[in-house]
Amino acid sequence: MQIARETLLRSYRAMRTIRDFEERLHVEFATGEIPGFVHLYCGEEASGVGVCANLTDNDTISSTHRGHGHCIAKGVEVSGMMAEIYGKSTGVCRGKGGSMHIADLSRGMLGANGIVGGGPPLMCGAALSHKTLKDGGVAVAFYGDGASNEGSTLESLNLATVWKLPVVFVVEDNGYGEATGSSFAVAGTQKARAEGFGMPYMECDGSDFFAVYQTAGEAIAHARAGNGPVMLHVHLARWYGHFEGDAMTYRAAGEVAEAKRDHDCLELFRKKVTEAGLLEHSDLDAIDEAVRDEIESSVIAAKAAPLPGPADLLADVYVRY
Amino acid sequence: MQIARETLLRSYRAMRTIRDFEERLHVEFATGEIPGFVHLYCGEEASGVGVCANLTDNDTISSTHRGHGHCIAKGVEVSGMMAEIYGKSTGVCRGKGGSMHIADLSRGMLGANGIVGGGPPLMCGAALSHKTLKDGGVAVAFYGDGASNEGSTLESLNLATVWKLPVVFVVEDNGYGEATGSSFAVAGTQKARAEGFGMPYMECDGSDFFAVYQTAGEAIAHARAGNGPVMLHVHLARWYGHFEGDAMTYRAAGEVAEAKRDHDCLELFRKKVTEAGLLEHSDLDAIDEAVRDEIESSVIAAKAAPLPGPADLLADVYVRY
Amino acid sequence: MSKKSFRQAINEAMRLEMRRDPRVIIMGEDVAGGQGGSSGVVDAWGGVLGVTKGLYTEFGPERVLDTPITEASYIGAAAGAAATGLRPVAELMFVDFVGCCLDQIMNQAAKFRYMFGGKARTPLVIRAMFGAGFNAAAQHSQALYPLFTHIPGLKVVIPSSPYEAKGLLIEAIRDDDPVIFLEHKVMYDDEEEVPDEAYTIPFGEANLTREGDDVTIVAFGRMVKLANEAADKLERQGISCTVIDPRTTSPLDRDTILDCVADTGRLVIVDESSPRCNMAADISALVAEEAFDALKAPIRRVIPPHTPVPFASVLESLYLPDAAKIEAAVKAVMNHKVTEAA
Amino acid sequence: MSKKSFRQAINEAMRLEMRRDPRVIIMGEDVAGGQGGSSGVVDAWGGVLGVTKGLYTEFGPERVLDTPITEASYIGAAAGAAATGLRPVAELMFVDFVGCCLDQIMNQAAKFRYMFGGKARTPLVIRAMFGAGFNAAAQHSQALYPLFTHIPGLKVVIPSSPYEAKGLLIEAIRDDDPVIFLEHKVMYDDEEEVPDEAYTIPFGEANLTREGDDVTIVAFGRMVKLANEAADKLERQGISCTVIDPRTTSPLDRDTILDCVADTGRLVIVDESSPRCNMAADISALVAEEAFDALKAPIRRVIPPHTPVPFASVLESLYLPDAAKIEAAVKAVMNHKVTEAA
Ligand SMILES: Cc1ncc(C[n+]2csc(CCOP(=O)(O)OP(=O)(O)O)c2C)c(N)n1
Ligand SMILES: Cc1ncc(C[n+]2csc(CCOP(=O)(O)OP(=O)(O)O)c2C)c(N)n1
Ligand SMILES: [Mg+2]
Ligand SMILES: [Mg+2]
Repeated sequence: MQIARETLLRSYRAMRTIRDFEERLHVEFATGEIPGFVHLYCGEEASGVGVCANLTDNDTISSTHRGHGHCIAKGVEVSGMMAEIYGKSTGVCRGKGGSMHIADLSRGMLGANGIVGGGPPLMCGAALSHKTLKDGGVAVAFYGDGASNEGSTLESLNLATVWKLPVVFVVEDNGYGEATGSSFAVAGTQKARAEGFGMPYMECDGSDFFAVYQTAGEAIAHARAGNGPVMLHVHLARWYGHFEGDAMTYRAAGEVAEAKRDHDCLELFRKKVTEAGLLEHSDLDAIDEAVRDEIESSVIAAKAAPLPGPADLLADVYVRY
Repeated sequence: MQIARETLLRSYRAMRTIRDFEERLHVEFATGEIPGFVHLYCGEEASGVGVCANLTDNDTISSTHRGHGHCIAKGVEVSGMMAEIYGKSTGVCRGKGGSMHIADLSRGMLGANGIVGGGPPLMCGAALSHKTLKDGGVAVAFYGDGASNEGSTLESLNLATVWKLPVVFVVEDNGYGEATGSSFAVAGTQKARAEGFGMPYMECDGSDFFAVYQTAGEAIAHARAGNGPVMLHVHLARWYGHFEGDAMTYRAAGEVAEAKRDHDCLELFRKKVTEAGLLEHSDLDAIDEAVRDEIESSVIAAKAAPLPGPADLLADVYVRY
Repeated sequence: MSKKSFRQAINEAMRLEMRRDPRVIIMGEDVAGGQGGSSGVVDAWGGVLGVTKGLYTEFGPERVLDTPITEASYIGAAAGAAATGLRPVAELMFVDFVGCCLDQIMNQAAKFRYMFGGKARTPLVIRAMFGAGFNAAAQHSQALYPLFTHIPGLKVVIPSSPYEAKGLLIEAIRDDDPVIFLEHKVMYDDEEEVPDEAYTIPFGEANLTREGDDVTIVAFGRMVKLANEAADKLERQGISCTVIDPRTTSPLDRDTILDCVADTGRLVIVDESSPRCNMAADISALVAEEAFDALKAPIRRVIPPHTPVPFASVLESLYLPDAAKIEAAVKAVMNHKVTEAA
Repeated sequence: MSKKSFRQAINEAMRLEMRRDPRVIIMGEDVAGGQGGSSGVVDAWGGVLGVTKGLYTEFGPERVLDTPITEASYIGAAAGAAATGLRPVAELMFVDFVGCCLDQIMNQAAKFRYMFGGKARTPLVIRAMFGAGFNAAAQHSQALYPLFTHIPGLKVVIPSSPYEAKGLLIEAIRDDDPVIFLEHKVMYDDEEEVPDEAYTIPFGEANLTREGDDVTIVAFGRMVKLANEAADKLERQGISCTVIDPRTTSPLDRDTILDCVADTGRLVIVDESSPRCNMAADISALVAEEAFDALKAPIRRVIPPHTPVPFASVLESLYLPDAAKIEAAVKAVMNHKVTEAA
């Protein structure tokens, strides 16, 4: 597989940004200053980034409650995201959406989503737009193993095939929906479900950026070429609780430790690219440092930013009313 | 296959009753005296009867908008059904439900249902009751090819496996959901969907009572024995329009004629049992005549029956309010 | 200008807008019909009651999309398409089916703009038929507009005649917010003069279908006609009524209602939706708060009982508001004597 | 008797009823938690906010059922189980998720009895948390009880304290009709004295949390406490209020509300649900029709604006009713001068 140096650098930077963004949120959340629910994507970075490295702003994605990673991977601006999570008027949603509703339509990011299974129908629609407007775009619905059981998701698999839509369904399978294991909640297999709805199935290791990048590339190319939808099943581990504050007693002691030790997508990426001589350690170190600074200043700016005001409460319910 | 003479007689009678009931409705509807929507089950009799011949009043079924056949197959009283369809106070639902809501819980019949996909979740619940109360019962959800795409149906396939419920999902596949062919609307296959949700799949020819009876018998025995859910895919043809008044321009001229000529479950049944010497023509003729009388008197009684009164309007919203 | 049925008026609104704007598409179960059928006839139905008939023939499969029976996914798809450049008109068939797709309407389409800080537009129309009077029983006869009216982010339209339907639907299709467009199923064959060309009727501007001095009647959809029938009879008995058709429940033309009540001092509201938390309550509360001093009598509501819609014709008639019940309510407010010092 | 939190009171109600009646089961997403997890720990969560904690340990997997994330199928299963012999208490987690399963509630469970001519019983309880104040944003902060109240066939309960919660939930579980039981998510840690044994509080009987002469305040759930805070302050200013907690919106204790308004002549309604077609409107309409002559002032509603619930704390506070807004509304009705002859 040939990957442009530019793509490698950008993808590493995106993964590192997600990691630092999330780990910083983990720390900041504990101080009590961040309101609401926060679900961390940490450990799953290579999935969002590997998929989105095959997309442009002309393509559309939908995300989930665990949306920060997809937003960053799709190019949403980090300081606006951080400010949003702090509920500030400088946030991408002016403080009205929060962690679960970050969106940026100019980037083709149709929102994190607080409703499990909310995104797949929307991506059928985005794909229909791309198809009808003939703009060459594809739509990607990210959703979890838990969401793979929702009726809205399953209906969408059928609809996408019936309408032959350019959409890729990315099942990010981290083995849990909240505190419930997918071995309990998900009957049958994702593969058989894809067949059940007449679409090709692909799968890959979600800690390996290159595997995701390549497999997603094939899936997206298939959809983009007008051959209809594809299901891409990505195997992952989440490193933190379902949401911040979850003690994770349902997981074995070593599970997360092992994921961190053996399946850290950033470590694996670094190892691969340096061993293959594609990038130098110093390239990556420079990114690490730049990202550290970016996150630091996004937090400082978010904390200092102004709160929304009374006019914001009533604004933007409708375009016109 | 061994079938008791009693079962044969009862099953033929049930199929004949459905046929006559429906064809009479077809005639009566045209006079304008029957209010509301009427969906005929004509042509599909062997499915409902073949399945229900394996059930007792202790088992539970749910039906669809096309519910008359399932009701009769499950033992709901015909004159009460006819009166219900005429909106009379002697109807099984006192004239408050009509064709789409005939139910009789004392027979384990949890209702026709005006909502496509309404029944499968309910049958997960009925199966849960049977399992929890350990009464040996099973639940059967009848639904169409069109309903096989509804999220509620698909979710139920998953839930039934996860909870290992004694439920059989009977997909009555007549090739159409309203005016839309299943070749357009149903992506993939029912078989692969069953696999997608980890349950055994069986199929049979729905015009052959014996095939249905036997296959459903295996499916129901599997569920009853505590082995979890089964999907039973029954291939059928409907003989009339989606509802009364449908001109069926979407169907080829000969489609229904062929179904009537080659796949009439009553004719096929008669041929089989008489050729095998299991029943005499005279046995069947006697049933035909008895049913003719029963339907005739049910219509006469329904027409003559009193209308519901003002007190009925307010009664029975709640057990207590 | 020619006589057109409610059905034709709605069909024409879609047709004209589809001609005008290639981004307008329609979708729904059997909006064409016949896909995958053995005869090869497409546009076999044009909607379950024939409202979209002929659109497939004119605009083809790219713009008239039949769907599987999967309301959550296709209504959600309409929302997603609306947020990404199309202007879908999705048909939900019976509004009662909203139970299968409420999330995509309530939590997705309606909230995008606000949650995303004003950065989304969702020009989506959801058409559905509603109402009792068709012997369609409890699951196919509900009104349900209070549910939609309750949800911020939605607009809710209830046309009361063919003329109104055409103008309001064109307005809905050109509107940049999600609009729920509710067609009373008993009205499809109603006819009146309707212009052939496109015209719009703005949202939030009530139609004063008649003006009078004694009592203000507010009614929705099919009830507007019944209110006017009652008003005709009352007129002959010397009671003069204003009849307001708000046209849209959200936005609501508060000013017209308040002004009329200020004039007449008496209010009767006719609403065929279930009685609790419905539009009759909504308007009554508005008036009891904002026009209290003008009121000379209690506000009367002509509403159904708190029961599902019954099947039998005789019960359905008892269930529904009708001209006689409206007449009685108007007389009651006219005859009201203050029994206690206010 | 001992101090118990709202969470504990609810937990205890389920526990006692499960001990009393083997047909009572509970189900929902992570009501136990830990199924299929790698640690083998079950009852890892006991509900997303710990409300069902410990029930799995006592009653085991046959009576405490974790579900996949499939609201339509498990809420429908609860309805089906209720109609066939069990008495399920299903947890919907956030009431906002009703969009994924409304059909099974509205068209199935609520309508069985009527559609089937009185031959079904559906002793189903659906528990869900509701309300704003948790920074949970637009999709996790709605109140939505007007939707349920609108639907004939459902009963709707909104407990306002731990004591109320326990008695009302036991009543709900013993009730033979489908009951929607709504818990305000901000109240789970509220504490008060709650008896250890089982007791019931009947539906449709409002609780007069205080009695006064000048103004009647009707409030629901968490708003009852805020109404009493406002009343405390007003008391010191010489304004004496009655505060009514209806406890159930369906059935509604109309008589108590009408009686109190007959006494005070003034009414303020506090409702945190979206303002259109909500409970404030419902009660206002009831009073404007049935107790009109007693009214000395407009009926004021303390309600949120017609917007989704915003995320930022500062906006959420502006959005919600609070004691100060209630106080202002009471003063406004006290100060009302008739400006026009009635
Ligand atoms: C319709 C709906 N049901 C339930 C929830 C509560 N909930 C939020 S996240 C979640 C688990 C989702 O699991 P999965 O799809 O595997 O995503 P993951 O959290 O593992 O990324 C649940 C049940 C919700 N937000 N929406
Ligand atoms: C939720 C819902 N959507 C749509 C409808 C309208 N409708 C009634 S029957 C039907 C077709 C059902 O097809 P299928 O399941 O194959 O059953 P069949 O009519 O062939 O027996 C449709 C779309 C409905 N009643 N409920
Ligand atoms: Mg997961
Ligand atoms: Mg079919």
